[in-house]
Amino acid sequence: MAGEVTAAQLETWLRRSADVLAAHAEELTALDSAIGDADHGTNMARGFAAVVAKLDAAPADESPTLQALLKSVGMTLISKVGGASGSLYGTLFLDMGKAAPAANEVDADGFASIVAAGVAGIVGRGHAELGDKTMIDALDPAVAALQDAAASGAAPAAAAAGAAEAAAAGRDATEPLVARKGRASYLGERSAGHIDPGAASSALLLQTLADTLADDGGAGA
Amino acid sequence: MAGEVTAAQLETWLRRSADVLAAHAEELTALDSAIGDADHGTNMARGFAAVVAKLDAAPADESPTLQALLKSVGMTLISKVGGASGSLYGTLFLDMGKAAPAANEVDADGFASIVAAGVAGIVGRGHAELGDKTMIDALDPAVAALQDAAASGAAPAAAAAGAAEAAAAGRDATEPLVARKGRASYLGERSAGHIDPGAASSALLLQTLADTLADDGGAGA
Amino acid sequence: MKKLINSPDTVLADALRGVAAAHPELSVDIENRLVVATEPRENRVAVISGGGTGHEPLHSGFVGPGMLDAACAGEIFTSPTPDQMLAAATRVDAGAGVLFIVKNYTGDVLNFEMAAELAADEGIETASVIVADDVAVEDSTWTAGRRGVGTTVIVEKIAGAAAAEGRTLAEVAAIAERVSKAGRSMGVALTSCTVPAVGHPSFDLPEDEMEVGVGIHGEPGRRRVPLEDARGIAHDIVTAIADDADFTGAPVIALLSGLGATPLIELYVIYADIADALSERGISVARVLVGDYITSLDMAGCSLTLVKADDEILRLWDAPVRTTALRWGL
Amino acid sequence: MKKLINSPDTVLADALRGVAAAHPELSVDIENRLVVATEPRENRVAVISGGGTGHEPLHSGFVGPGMLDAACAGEIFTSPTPDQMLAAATRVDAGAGVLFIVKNYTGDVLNFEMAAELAADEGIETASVIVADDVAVEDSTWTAGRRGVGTTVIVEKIAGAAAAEGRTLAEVAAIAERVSKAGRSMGVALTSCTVPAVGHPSFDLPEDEMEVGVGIHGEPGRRRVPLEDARGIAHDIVTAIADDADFTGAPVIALLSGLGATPLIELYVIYADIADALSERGISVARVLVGDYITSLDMAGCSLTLVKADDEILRLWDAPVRTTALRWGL
Ligand SMILES: Nc1ncnc2c1ncn2[C@@H]1O[C@H](COP(=O)(O)OP(=O)(O)O)[C@@H](O)[C@H]1O
Ligand SMILES: Nc1ncnc2c1ncn2[C@@H]1O[C@H](COP(=O)(O)OP(=O)(O)O)[C@@H](O)[C@H]1O
Ligand SMILES: [Mg+2]
Ligand SMILES: [Mg+2]
Ligand SMILES: [Mg+2]
Ligand SMILES: [Mg+2]
Repeated sequence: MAGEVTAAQLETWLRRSADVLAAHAEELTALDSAIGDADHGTNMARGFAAVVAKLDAAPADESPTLQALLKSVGMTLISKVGGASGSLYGTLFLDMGKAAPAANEVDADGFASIVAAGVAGIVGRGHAELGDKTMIDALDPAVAALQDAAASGAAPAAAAAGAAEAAAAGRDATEPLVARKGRASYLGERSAGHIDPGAASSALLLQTLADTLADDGGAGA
Repeated sequence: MAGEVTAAQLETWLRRSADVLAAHAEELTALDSAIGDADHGTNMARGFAAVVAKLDAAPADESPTLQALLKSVGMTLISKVGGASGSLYGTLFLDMGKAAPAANEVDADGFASIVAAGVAGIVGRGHAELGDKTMIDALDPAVAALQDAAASGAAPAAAAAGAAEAAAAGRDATEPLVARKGRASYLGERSAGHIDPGAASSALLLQTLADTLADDGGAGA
Repeated sequence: MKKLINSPDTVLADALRGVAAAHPELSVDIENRLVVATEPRENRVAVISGGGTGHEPLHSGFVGPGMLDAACAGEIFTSPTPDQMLAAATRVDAGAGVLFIVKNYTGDVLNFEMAAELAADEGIETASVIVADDVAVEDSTWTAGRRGVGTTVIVEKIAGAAAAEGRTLAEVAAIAERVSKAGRSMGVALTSCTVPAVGHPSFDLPEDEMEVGVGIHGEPGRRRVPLEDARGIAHDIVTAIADDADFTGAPVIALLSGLGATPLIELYVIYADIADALSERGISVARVLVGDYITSLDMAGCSLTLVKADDEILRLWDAPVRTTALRWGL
Repeated sequence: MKKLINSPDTVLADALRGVAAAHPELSVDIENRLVVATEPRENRVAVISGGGTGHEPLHSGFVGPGMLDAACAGEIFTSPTPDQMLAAATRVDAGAGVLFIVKNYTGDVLNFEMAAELAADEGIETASVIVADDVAVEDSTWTAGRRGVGTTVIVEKIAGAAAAEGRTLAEVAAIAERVSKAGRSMGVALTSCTVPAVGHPSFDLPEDEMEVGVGIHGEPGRRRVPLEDARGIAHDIVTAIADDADFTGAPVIALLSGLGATPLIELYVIYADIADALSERGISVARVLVGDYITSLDMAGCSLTLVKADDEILRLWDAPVRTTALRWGL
């Protein structure tokens, strides 16, 4: 079982993410104040609170498939977040859901493919490339780390830890960049010198995933 | 000649008043901020600047009669000051003009009557009584002082000095009063504890008159 | 002080130039500081108002067919002068006389009084209606009475409509008087205004306090209290107004005005609570305006005006109007 | 932070309740955060816009006959979501299709894109026009392009008028596109706005500085410079706009909007200088709006929009419109 990612783990991840995003909302909004419109933290906290509300409302006895869970999260984010991040994170989860099996668990390799499909969905919508100073700068290296780890036979927890590290590095790397996508791009050169808020929220999500799988993996190992 | 008030002296008075009011504009406006609408200083300075402009524009060789001078000042104040003080000070000078002779000078007694007529004009328009916390609280005692001094044979300069003192006392006496006329009356009890701006400008006008006649009286005595 | 101006001395003249440039359908007399409607009046009563500048769109924004024939602009927060009013009356009198709509401030009252005397000398018949609707001020015959505020807008609309119908001066004055008497207002300030010539706020209002019953020139109101939420403020205002006069049993015209620096979204937020408070009291609103109609330079806050109407007043309210700030049916 | 609100979380819902209470002629869907016109559409094209809240009267103030059929309101400064847009499209589509008017922000663009896909799934034909008129932003195909600001108001009016004439979706989209391309805007902030959920100003602007080219969400602009007088600011804005596109040789529609906390009198003061600057450059203004049309919460400052028009655009501009913020001929 240590080699699988389960729907229950992802649900825990989503609930913990809601707490983490709420705790970091001010910080994310402050980043968005500098080069955007001061709403990213509020947007993410609102969206994930809605995800938790929907999870709470679901019948406790039925556990959803990965596919159903991820799609439902995507729909919720799309209809509750708004802004660029709403459609992009919404697409992330929707497209993860489309790539996920109608099953309760998936192995590390399969999980990496699911995340890769979701991130590809973001790129398909937003057309951002690595270095454009967006969430892609955190997500793209995270996907690569997940895939590499899975290919070398790592367990999901270890793979997620590596992905979280890669995402954090990608987030930090956005600081000197001049934004070429999203609201920050309107600033031109003035966007340099600030971390991208979407990259920061992506790094938080991945760190929370790593923490969740580590706790669970630790317990179940 | 020490016993007469001349049109030339009044012209000097008006010019000096313009300077005095400009110098005290901020102070008068601050008084009006407390219990009114923060414009009394600006209003008076603007009005007397217009009076000076009109005096400057008059042909230098013709010296106007007291009547013509005072009426012209009244008209200028009415059309340039606005607000309560514009119509009231305008009426003061208009009615002084109506009471003044078509001559270049008048004795202390006559001058007192002229001022009394002007102040009566203010009362006729504004219906303020002594103690209502208005310019009347400065002007009414000043008229009484002028009339008393003239009756006891004082020279205009001395009479004006007494009137200025009476006006200053009247101004100070407005501080504890609750306003019953003008904009300050809207405050009810909250108008107490502040000097009335119109009483303050009246006291300045009378002090400037006293100063003008003293200088001139001193020089000519 | 941060303002879009050139100099405190030229605010009024510059603003009038701007009105002239933006609205070719109006005639702006910069010399006399008048904004005049250009439509022919053909022997009907003319309606004039005026007052200190700083309350825009009041009064110049209400000049045009169906409302004012002319507005006289005073300096900032300072009533205009009789010669301006006379110039306006001379321009717009079509032989049927002129109604002056006057907010109850000593300066305005005295200057319009003088103007009426001057107009009489020139053979122009005038009548005046004085608006004194601010419930924040305790009413008393021993003082100058109440301040005139938001009801003025509604009096101007109704008087203009009555004049457009061809009523006589006495009739127009009578209905204007009726509307004036039927109106009550109160305002709340969250911040002070800053008079350009003064350069700093007229009063200090700490970050956690508000002034209930503020005047439109920044005059202190009923009391200084801790800042409340929209629902609390709505309750305060509605209570003050509805305790002062009975607004039940007849259709009411409601006017919620920003004070100059309040965004429209906040006005709608508080209007939701005002509507609740009114309906709790059984007051039924037939017509509503929400926006900036009578302001106090850059003050943040709002004022509410209620006018108890009837079928005739509503009909005149609904009559066509074409001004820069109020327009329908034309 | 001093605002007429109940809580930062309820601003949007409360404001929509207020719109519903004040304007019974509009249908307000609080659940989907929509303001919808109630007039029958009878097989004509429907026009929808939407965006983050905080720019009022944009967009909800422009809903009504002759302009928008529906406005979708997002959270403050946050684009609305595809499901709202779909709900709006479903409500107002009369079989002739729906035009989406979208300001060029990634969030708005992506969400309207998704909505168009969802609408297609439901058999509703849509077209979109994107407004990207802010000259403060350097144009580049490598980035998200320019921000969409004041031209949106004019696109909404013209598109609404074209739809009212019974034109096809392709035709309505084409003229909306033409107007969008013909418009340029720039704004100047004297103070920052404060987002309710944030509670403090979005940026620091010292007492003696201004932000030239500010965005309507408080985004930094071209440069931070010492505060200028109205004439200087007018010159800066007109120069930036007129250097970006040629506005001579055709009638121009000019829109001078306050940013939310700027009193009308200041707008007229600077409009006088703008009019001078325009006529110096040989730009001839055929139609003008001065007031609050596209705002940024409680920001002080203004933005100017110019649209190069022609007889057809002017005719559609003059066509009757009845919304809460723009009304004539009805
Ligand atoms: N085209 C894009 N592709 C990928 N990510 C994007 C794109 N545009 C914006 N983003 C991300 O969205 C974040 C902003 O999200 P948010 O503030 O919630 O939305 P908005 O910009 O609409 O206010 C940015 O920090 C960036 O990471
Ligand atoms: N009815 C009145 N009679 C006499 N003086 C009055 C009356 N009303 C107001 N005043 C005087 O006018 C002064 C205010 O003048 P000013 O500030 O220039 O006009 P406004 O009140 O119109 O702004 C008050 O301080 C008071 O002395
Ligand atoms: Mg943002
Ligand atoms: Mg005053
Ligand atoms: Mg005054
Ligand atoms: Mg946003």
